[in-house]
Amino acid sequence: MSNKTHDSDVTFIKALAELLNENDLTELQVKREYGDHDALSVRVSRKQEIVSHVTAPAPGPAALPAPTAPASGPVAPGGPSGDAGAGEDPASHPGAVTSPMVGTIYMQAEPGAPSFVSVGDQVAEGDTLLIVEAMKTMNHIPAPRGGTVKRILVEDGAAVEYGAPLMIIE
Amino acid sequence: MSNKTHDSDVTFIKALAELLNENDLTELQVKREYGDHDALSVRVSRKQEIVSHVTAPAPGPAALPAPTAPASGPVAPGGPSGDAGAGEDPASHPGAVTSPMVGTIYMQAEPGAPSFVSVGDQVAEGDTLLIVEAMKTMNHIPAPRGGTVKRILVEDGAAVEYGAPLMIIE
Amino acid sequence: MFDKILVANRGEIALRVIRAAREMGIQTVAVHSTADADAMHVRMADESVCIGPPPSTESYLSIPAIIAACEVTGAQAIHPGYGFLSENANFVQIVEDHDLTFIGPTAEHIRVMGDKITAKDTMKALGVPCVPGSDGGVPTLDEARRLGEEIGYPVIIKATAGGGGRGMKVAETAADMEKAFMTARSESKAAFGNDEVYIEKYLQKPRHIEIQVFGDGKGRAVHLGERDCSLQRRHQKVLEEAPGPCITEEERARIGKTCADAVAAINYTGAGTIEFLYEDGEFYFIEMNTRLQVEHPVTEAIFGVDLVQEQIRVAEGHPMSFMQEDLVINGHAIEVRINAEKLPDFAPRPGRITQFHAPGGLGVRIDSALYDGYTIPPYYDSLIGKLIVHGRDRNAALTRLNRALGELIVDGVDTTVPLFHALLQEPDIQSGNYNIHWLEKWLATNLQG
Amino acid sequence: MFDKILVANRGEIALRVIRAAREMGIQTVAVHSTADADAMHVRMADESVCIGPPPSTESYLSIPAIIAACEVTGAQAIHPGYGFLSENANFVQIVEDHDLTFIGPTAEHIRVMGDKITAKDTMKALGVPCVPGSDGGVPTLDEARRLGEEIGYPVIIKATAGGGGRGMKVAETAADMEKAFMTARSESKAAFGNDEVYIEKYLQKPRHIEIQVFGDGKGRAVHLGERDCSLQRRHQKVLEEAPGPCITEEERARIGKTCADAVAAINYTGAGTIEFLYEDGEFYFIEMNTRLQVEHPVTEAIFGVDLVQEQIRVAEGHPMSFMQEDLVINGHAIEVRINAEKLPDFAPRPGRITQFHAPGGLGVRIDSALYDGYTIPPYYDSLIGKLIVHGRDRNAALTRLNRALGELIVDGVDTTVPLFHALLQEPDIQSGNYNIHWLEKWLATNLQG
Repeated sequence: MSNKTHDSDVTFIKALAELLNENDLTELQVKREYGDHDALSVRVSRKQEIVSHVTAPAPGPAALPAPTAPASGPVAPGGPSGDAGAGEDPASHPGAVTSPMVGTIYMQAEPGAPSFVSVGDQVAEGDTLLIVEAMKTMNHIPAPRGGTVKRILVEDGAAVEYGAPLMIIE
Repeated sequence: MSNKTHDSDVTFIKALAELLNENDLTELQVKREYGDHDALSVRVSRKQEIVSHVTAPAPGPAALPAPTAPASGPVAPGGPSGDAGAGEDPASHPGAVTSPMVGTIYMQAEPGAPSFVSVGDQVAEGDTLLIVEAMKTMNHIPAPRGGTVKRILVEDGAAVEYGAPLMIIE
Repeated sequence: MFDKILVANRGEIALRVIRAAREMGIQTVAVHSTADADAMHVRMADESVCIGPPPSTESYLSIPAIIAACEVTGAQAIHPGYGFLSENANFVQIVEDHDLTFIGPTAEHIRVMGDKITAKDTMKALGVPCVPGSDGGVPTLDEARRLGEEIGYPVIIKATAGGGGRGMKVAETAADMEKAFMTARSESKAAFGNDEVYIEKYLQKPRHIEIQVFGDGKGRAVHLGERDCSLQRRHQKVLEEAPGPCITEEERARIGKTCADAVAAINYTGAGTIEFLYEDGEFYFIEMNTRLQVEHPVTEAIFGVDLVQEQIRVAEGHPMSFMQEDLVINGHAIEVRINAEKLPDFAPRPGRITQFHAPGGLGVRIDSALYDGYTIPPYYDSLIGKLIVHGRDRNAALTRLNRALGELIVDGVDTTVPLFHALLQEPDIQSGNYNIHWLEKWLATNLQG
Repeated sequence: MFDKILVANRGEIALRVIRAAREMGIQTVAVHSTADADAMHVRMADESVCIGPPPSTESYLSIPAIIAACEVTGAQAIHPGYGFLSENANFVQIVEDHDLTFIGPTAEHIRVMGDKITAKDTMKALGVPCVPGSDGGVPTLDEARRLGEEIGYPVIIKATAGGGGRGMKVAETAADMEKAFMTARSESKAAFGNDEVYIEKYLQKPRHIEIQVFGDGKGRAVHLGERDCSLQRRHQKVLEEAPGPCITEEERARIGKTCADAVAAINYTGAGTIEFLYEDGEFYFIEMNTRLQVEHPVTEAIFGVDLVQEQIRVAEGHPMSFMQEDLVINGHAIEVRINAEKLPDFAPRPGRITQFHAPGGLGVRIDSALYDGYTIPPYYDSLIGKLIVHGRDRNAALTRLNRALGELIVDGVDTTVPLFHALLQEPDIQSGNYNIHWLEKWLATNLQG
């Protein structure tokens, strides 16, 4: 009986999903505290397909059992909520660079080294933007085109899904 | 395994129901012969609530398992198909007299006697139109108002449901 | 063998009977009111007959309409489900008089068990334990004291003419008897103009335990163990389980045999339930239900039987398909009743179901007449579905219930599902430590409007 | 005890595993391709990770993506379901190298059973019956005749270098041997430039009978009887049942013990299936599947066990929860595979499900990832649901299947449901009289485009 809060969360999230559907919202973000060890963080979005702490019911059947976020644990796939939760979907931005794999983000070549890039930097096509580590392998993610780093959507050490927006370069 | 034909009938009727829904038909009547002892008679209607050999899926979910008609047996509730199957719903006719109970129709007081009324007859309010027999009790059905018998929708010996249209008097 | 049966009911239980009949190759006739023209039982049956307008009294309770529906469709037998006409002896008599078969016990059995006093006397004579008491008025304090010792304290003193709690006093110990007896008498006198009182054993925290019995009408009968239905709100069961979390194998065997022998002795036919209050290892007869119960699926789950098919089989004159020794308990089952009601006051919520999605997977059974787009009419009771789970033991059943409730979707109306989510979090529910007062107390504390 | 497991699969089997884990209080991580962002397994899991684009090779078959998904979510173990990476020894090795637990057998067991020849040699050495034959080339007619007598006619003579039916001849009796042997040799020579042939027993109308085994990885193992999966189209099973309609209790006990002993001897871990051809009371080993089978629910139904929870339990290092003597067959179960395919040519039909309504009631289980409005993507296999029925005997299961199929609604795409309606009308299906060729023949006669 360990997932006691799970089901009431389902009800709660379901209500949110309905709210969303009724109001044609794009996104809805909620945090709730249950007690000492239990917290719920939910983000419900309408069109966004990837990078979500919780995969929310999509347009169709808004009321299907929505999964809840883990009460605790490692950073789940997705950009830090501060960056990605602002109601627009960075993945659909024309300048977005998305992650080609699941893994963990490293912003620099080794601990203590400077970041590969910072906001405002000019980059050329092929320059390393960051590393996605998967299965102990360091995958250098190159700039797909030259331009200016407008936004960085992930933090060092964060986990990303396939397709997660990493940076916006214009 | 005696209801073998039942399920393929369900599929068949389901297809009809979809046809009906897609085409916004009011009614659809089909007869099918399966072999020596098996015949299917189906009537699918859109708005009619009562008197149907088969209760068809109503507007909502057209595809729910629709019951099939019995392969054989006594006359099922509903007017004779010749009268009632003409694409309009006699029950909704302003001059319709409907059955106040489930039972069997008798058009005359006793075998060999003349019918209480015939098409074209003038009737006064309270005149007996026919008898509905239920539980060995003969229930005289009076004319709710005076007028001319325009149509007789049931036959002697037929079974009727509650609400089945019996006659049209105008 | 029946070719065609008529189901004189609606909702999930009509569906239940239609399913059983279809699996036996028997044609089914659904009857319905005008409010139920689109109901699932009408859609699922082979034939349907509209028998009247929405009020039950003019449709599902109308004996002439139902008999006439049999006559016009040629149905040979009637399954009454539960509620409506299922325990109406007069109806059963009329059914028999029309040469139709009632799928259930005889009119006489229904009549006997339908009268509380006759039922109790009959059961007592058959050796079924009843609440011990004075069997009539207790005229003197001395007699009251003697009875108190004989029955064992605590006892309750009640006005013979009484009701509603007036003239009712509990004596916890022998020392309380004088005051309790005198107060009860004077209150009775004041309230009812009659100071006669009687005395019964006072049960403080009983559980509702009921024994499923089944007879062939020819002197053979079996029991199928117990169900614990103690979780009730205003005498309505909300969650039932089998086996009972507090019943030992020895208790089950003992009370089960008593019940089976009792119904065998009266040649009882078909399914019946003998309801008891249970406290401190003792059973006290309340009443017998001479029909299928709403909660019969938990018994079906743990014994692997189909009680409705068995009812039909016995009504056809066949012997029962199981003997007592065939009936072995396998695992644990729990049923929750899903009502279209809004918490916290359980107000009925008829309306349109915009989405219905049943939970699936291992050990999950749904009995429901819902479908996408169905409109629950306001005329009938609010039970819209039953979720039954079966697991290897009670804990497995509880975790499965939790899982299945999480998958269930009933959108468009409020339901009692949130109540079960909440109950599953209660240590008393998890441990099975509850009695007939538990839920009312819990609701008062946890679900204030 | 695992806190969190990752389910490296999709569809109904991912749901199956999530349900089992949830009931054990274990958190679940779903992985999915971009095509499955709205899939039921993603919705049902506690967490989800998008691991790649639609093609399986870049998502569900991508070992790095799945390992990385474990790393970022902290999942301690991986359940592979069936298909995809479930029998990939290399994957299992990598999982173990990353200090994660693979919920299934060891890489070594998968490797051994994944190679047909090694598997056969291993099984033979463990006493599992295989198709008797020459174990290599047969150089002379005399030797062929001797083998024919030893094996028993009919026998088949096949080109060692062969394939595709060329160089293959059946000798029905000893009198046919000379001609068959010589013809096979000359055809082999002509087709493959090599006239070496080998000889095997020729099975004419075998059934596909598979034995479910389960081991604890420490030398204890049990069997859970057989499943008859003879109804196949192009080597794809379409309907499975347990127990097998033609298998006697003695045969079950004998072959079951042989299989359980064999997997115990190799310290096999978790669920496995040993597949046989069966003819005239004899079993002939085909292959071993070192994973959960699609059709495992029929075994769960008749034994009252949860094979997925058992897999997880054993992977956690716990002993099995049942011993051989606990495993008693109760009734009969049948599964039908519902595919999004259009008859008569079984063409895949991905698309949007406009309505999904699952059958309910006693003895019915649905394992399906469908829901109203779900769109079946075109990238994966066409299995969209399994309907499993359980009844007291085979006939009860068949009538229940008929009833449940009539209640099932899957609207929006074509499915294989009409096939099952039709099959249930066949006397051979009703009597259980079919073999591995039956369905193909029936389809050729009854379902011509």
